[in-house]
Amino acid sequence: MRLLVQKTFEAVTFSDRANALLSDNFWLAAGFILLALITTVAFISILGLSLVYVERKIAAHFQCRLGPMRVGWHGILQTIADAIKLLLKEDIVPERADRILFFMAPVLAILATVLALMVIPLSPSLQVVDLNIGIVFIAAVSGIGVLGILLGGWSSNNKWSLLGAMRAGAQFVSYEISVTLSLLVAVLFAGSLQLSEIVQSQAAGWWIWRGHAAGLVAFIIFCIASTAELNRTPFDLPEAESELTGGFHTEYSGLRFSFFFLSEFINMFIVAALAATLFLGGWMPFHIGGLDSFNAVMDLIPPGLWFAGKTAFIIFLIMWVRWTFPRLRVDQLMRLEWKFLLPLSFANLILAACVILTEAYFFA
Amino acid sequence: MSVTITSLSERIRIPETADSPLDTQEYFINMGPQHPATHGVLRLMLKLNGETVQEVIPVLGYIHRGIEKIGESVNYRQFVHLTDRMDYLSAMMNNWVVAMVVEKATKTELNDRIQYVRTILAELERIQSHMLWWGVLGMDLGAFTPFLYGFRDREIITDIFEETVGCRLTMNFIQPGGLMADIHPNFVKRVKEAMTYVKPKIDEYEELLSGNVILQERTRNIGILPADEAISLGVTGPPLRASGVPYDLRKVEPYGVYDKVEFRTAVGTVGDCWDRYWVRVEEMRQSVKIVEQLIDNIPEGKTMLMKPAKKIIIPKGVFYSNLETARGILGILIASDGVSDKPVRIHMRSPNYNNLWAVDRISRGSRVGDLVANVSSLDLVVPDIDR
Amino acid sequence: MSTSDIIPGTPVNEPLPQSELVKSILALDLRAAPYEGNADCPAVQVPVDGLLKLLTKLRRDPEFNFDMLSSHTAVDRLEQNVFELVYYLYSLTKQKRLLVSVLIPRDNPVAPTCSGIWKIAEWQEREVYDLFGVCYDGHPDLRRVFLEDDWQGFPLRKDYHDDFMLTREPIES
Amino acid sequence: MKFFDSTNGVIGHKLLGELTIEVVVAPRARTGSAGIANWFGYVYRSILSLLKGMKITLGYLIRPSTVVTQQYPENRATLKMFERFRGQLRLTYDDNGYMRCNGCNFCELACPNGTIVIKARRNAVSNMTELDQFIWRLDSCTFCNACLQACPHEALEWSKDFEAAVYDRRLLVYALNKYAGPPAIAIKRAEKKQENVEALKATVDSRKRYEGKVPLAGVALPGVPALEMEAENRE
Repeated sequence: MRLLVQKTFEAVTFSDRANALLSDNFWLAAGFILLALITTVAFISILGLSLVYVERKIAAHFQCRLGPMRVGWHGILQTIADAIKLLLKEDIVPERADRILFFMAPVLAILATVLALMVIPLSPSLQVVDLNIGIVFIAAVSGIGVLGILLGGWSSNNKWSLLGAMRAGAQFVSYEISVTLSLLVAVLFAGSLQLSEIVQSQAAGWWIWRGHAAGLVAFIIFCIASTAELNRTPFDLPEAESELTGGFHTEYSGLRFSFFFLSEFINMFIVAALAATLFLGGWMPFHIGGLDSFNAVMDLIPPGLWFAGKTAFIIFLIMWVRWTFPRLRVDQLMRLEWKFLLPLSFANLILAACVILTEAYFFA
Repeated sequence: MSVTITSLSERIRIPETADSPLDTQEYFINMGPQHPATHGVLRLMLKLNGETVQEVIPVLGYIHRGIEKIGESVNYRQFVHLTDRMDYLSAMMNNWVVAMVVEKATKTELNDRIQYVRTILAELERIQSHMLWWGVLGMDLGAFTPFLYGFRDREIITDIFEETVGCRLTMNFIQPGGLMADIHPNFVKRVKEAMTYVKPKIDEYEELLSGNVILQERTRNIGILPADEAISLGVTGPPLRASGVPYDLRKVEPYGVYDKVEFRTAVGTVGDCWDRYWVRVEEMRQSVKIVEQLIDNIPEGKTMLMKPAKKIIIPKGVFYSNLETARGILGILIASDGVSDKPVRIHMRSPNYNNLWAVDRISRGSRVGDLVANVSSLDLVVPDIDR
Repeated sequence: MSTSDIIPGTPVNEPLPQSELVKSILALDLRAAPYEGNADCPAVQVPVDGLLKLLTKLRRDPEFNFDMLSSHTAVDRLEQNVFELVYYLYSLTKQKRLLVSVLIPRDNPVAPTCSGIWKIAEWQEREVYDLFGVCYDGHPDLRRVFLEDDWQGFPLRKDYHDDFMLTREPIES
Repeated sequence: MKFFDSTNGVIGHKLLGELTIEVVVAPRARTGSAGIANWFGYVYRSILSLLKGMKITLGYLIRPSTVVTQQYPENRATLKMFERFRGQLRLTYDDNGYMRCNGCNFCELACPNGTIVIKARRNAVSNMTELDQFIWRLDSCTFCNACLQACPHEALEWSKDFEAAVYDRRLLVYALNKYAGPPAIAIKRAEKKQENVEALKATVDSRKRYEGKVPLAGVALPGVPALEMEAENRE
């Protein structure tokens, strides 16, 4: 028994722990998985709610407003009230909608989100599953999210929704390339597809500066392209409130809408977490080569906090951009990707390869 | 006689020519009456091919209140308050045009105080209207923040109105024969404060939106309206000036005290969305300049020359007068029988109704996103279209 | 308002002296006549069949160059049993305004369209059709603007009445 | 480096027919159409312009003093309307509690919407018309101020109360006078002449004032019980 407990605690990820338990007792493992599931659902809900709250507050202060102030201290319970409202709302299905697809679409959207969340190392000992093909997995499941949006727009039997869905399809397919290419840069640097190993590889310095310009450019491209994948201004064309009245989710209400909404915010977290993991060292503390005392102080901050801080910074950046810029037009969006970001990504990939071949890292 | 009356359903019928289901087909889509980008109840039937606009058919009447019909059963003084509800962002100018035509018909000479105050109020109204428009344009293009900045700064000016008039939006302040009341003692001070507040804000608008590459890309060479077509389409106001025609009634036929102030007319070169955008931003600056020139020199005098207890009777005939509101030329036609204190016919030539039809011309062949920018750059106020 | 006197300063009804503009239009010999009523700007009157010719001339002739139709509407003269169609023309280059007035019978309200001369006329005429029922001959798209397509009657006519017209309920005390 | 050489526009003159008009001509942004160097310049300027916008919004974020939101129901105590604010119509009363309105009907005639209905009666003592009931319909009032303008006795004023929302339209029909009877001016005249003062004062009939949130004539409405006080006045 003691061996089992030890084995369970030594394991890094949820899945390893479940495996360790499974080798001994099926029911124990089942219980653990159930617990893990509940924790994950709770984590996603709380994360989503707090992100919504933070976004509303930050947006308000960008706009000289106060934001929610009524429910709880400084409106801290506002999103919970909103969530309850959404859950209690009448569920409306358009008369001639494709019902099965209409019900499936939000589930697909949230599914993709949850799956992608699984592989992100939140701290050295907090990760659901550490796949050795983590990056590929993320690139793959984020495609399911597009499917959800496409189906949602198609099945609503609304021309505006369809327009939004078509825009979403085109946009996702295009920007997926840039995202993947910039992910590849990090993979090249780390020499691994496993996210935990990518984090470990940044012990000597984060890729954003260790990889010279290549790391920085890849980081920026990743941020831009994934903002486009998130449907956020300036790339919120699939929603485009002032053009398409809400785009693909025009016809959704209540619980189904909240699925789309939640997945959007969790996706933002995933993107920020990925950017932090790949380019900002994940949970690695900030180290400067040679300054040992400084590094020791930095090590005192727990890795989970490092990760949270970096993620929060990128989330703030995404919000900041959203609440400042107008939206691009659909053809300009395509032009930005195919004529600007894509060539740049390729060039950057080659540059990264050169950096690696010459081993000209900083802090080598 | 070849008079044929058509209907909307005939207009939007698509001939079924597509034999193969794989053919692309044009389709009609309703933009409005409840659509975020049409600012009220404007309904545009869009004929689209994919996302390319083939034709725009405006469908009106959702807020038609028959102001012209009501006008035939109220007297001139009572009619003024109805005009507030047409173009509610230029309520002051709408009041003024009624006062203007009544004064013209009864040959009432106004003193300088009335003229100064009217001019200042109209220019303040123009500034706040353009501020709101600026914010709304930002929102239509997807940036929500300018919307709130515009509203925030507009509030300073509506506060001035509230202090002097008592209302923020529907004023009913400029009456035939003068003003409803004298200006508030704080008026001059507050206007000066507001002008010092507004000037840096306009520069900030330029920094936030005008210089922004996304706005540039969204507006430059979009919705080009050549000058000759603009004139033929009856477009007036900033859209006409953006096409390069320096036609500003404040310059061409100065009313109020516009002949005593120095200001420049903002004109564009191409007539695209960007020119329309810039002309309005520049008009805000020019309006600030006008107000600053006038605010220190308001002369003394009576503010009401027609006793409210007496009926206003206009001589028999047809009278027309017009002025430049924030959106273009607002004209008013009054046909009077010379006996009654109520008009036989009252017609408002509203700037928005005439500007609206340019949407079809400038949006054909562009994307839905450009259409939104076009509608926004024309700055339509729907109650003024429908009246 | 017990006193129903006219405000002091109101002039007695006097026609405007004929301006140069009106004189030169009358000289065109296009059946234009000086405006019979009282107007506050240069005004002419034409019979309905001479309207299009006059307007085309006024638009195209560089001497006049009325390039903008600033306003077009109708006035219901019920006692004379006519509609008066009013065209306010404006010349941007000469900054001159002109009123052209046409009388058409109420029982057969047909007038030629001038949407070929000014594009905006198409929609201003639609408004007049919608509210007065004046039919424009040759109009490309004559249909209701504000009211529904199946609306009965033309609301701005003086004799218009429908059951939905607002009457205020008496107040109980 | 800017998008424009100057956002201020180019000052010049333009001809409109024979009229010379002083104009400012809109600037055009420099585009990156020709040449690779131009294109890089365009990209650089674009990024700069985006950063400039972000600087402005960040400036507001880090300065909480720029927040303009008013916390409305909480700030009721300090919220002060402007003195000319058109809130709700009220009758004015003199120091002795007599109203200035003598039921002359001018406001009713001036009202464009038929919002004001005046019921007048003849005083038994002085044989002059006086106000019986002043009915104001907030539901059709457009706050155009015509009644105040028309009133020769300054008998009307606007209260600064702006919270007039109710759940039923019928609640918006107000009766403004608290009594039916001689106006202040008649009382004053009688006091001056020293005749019939008491008899005149005796003609004052109390009227229930409805100044908001009270049903018309006290009838019961869904959620609003019938008014007991009304029963005696109800006919």
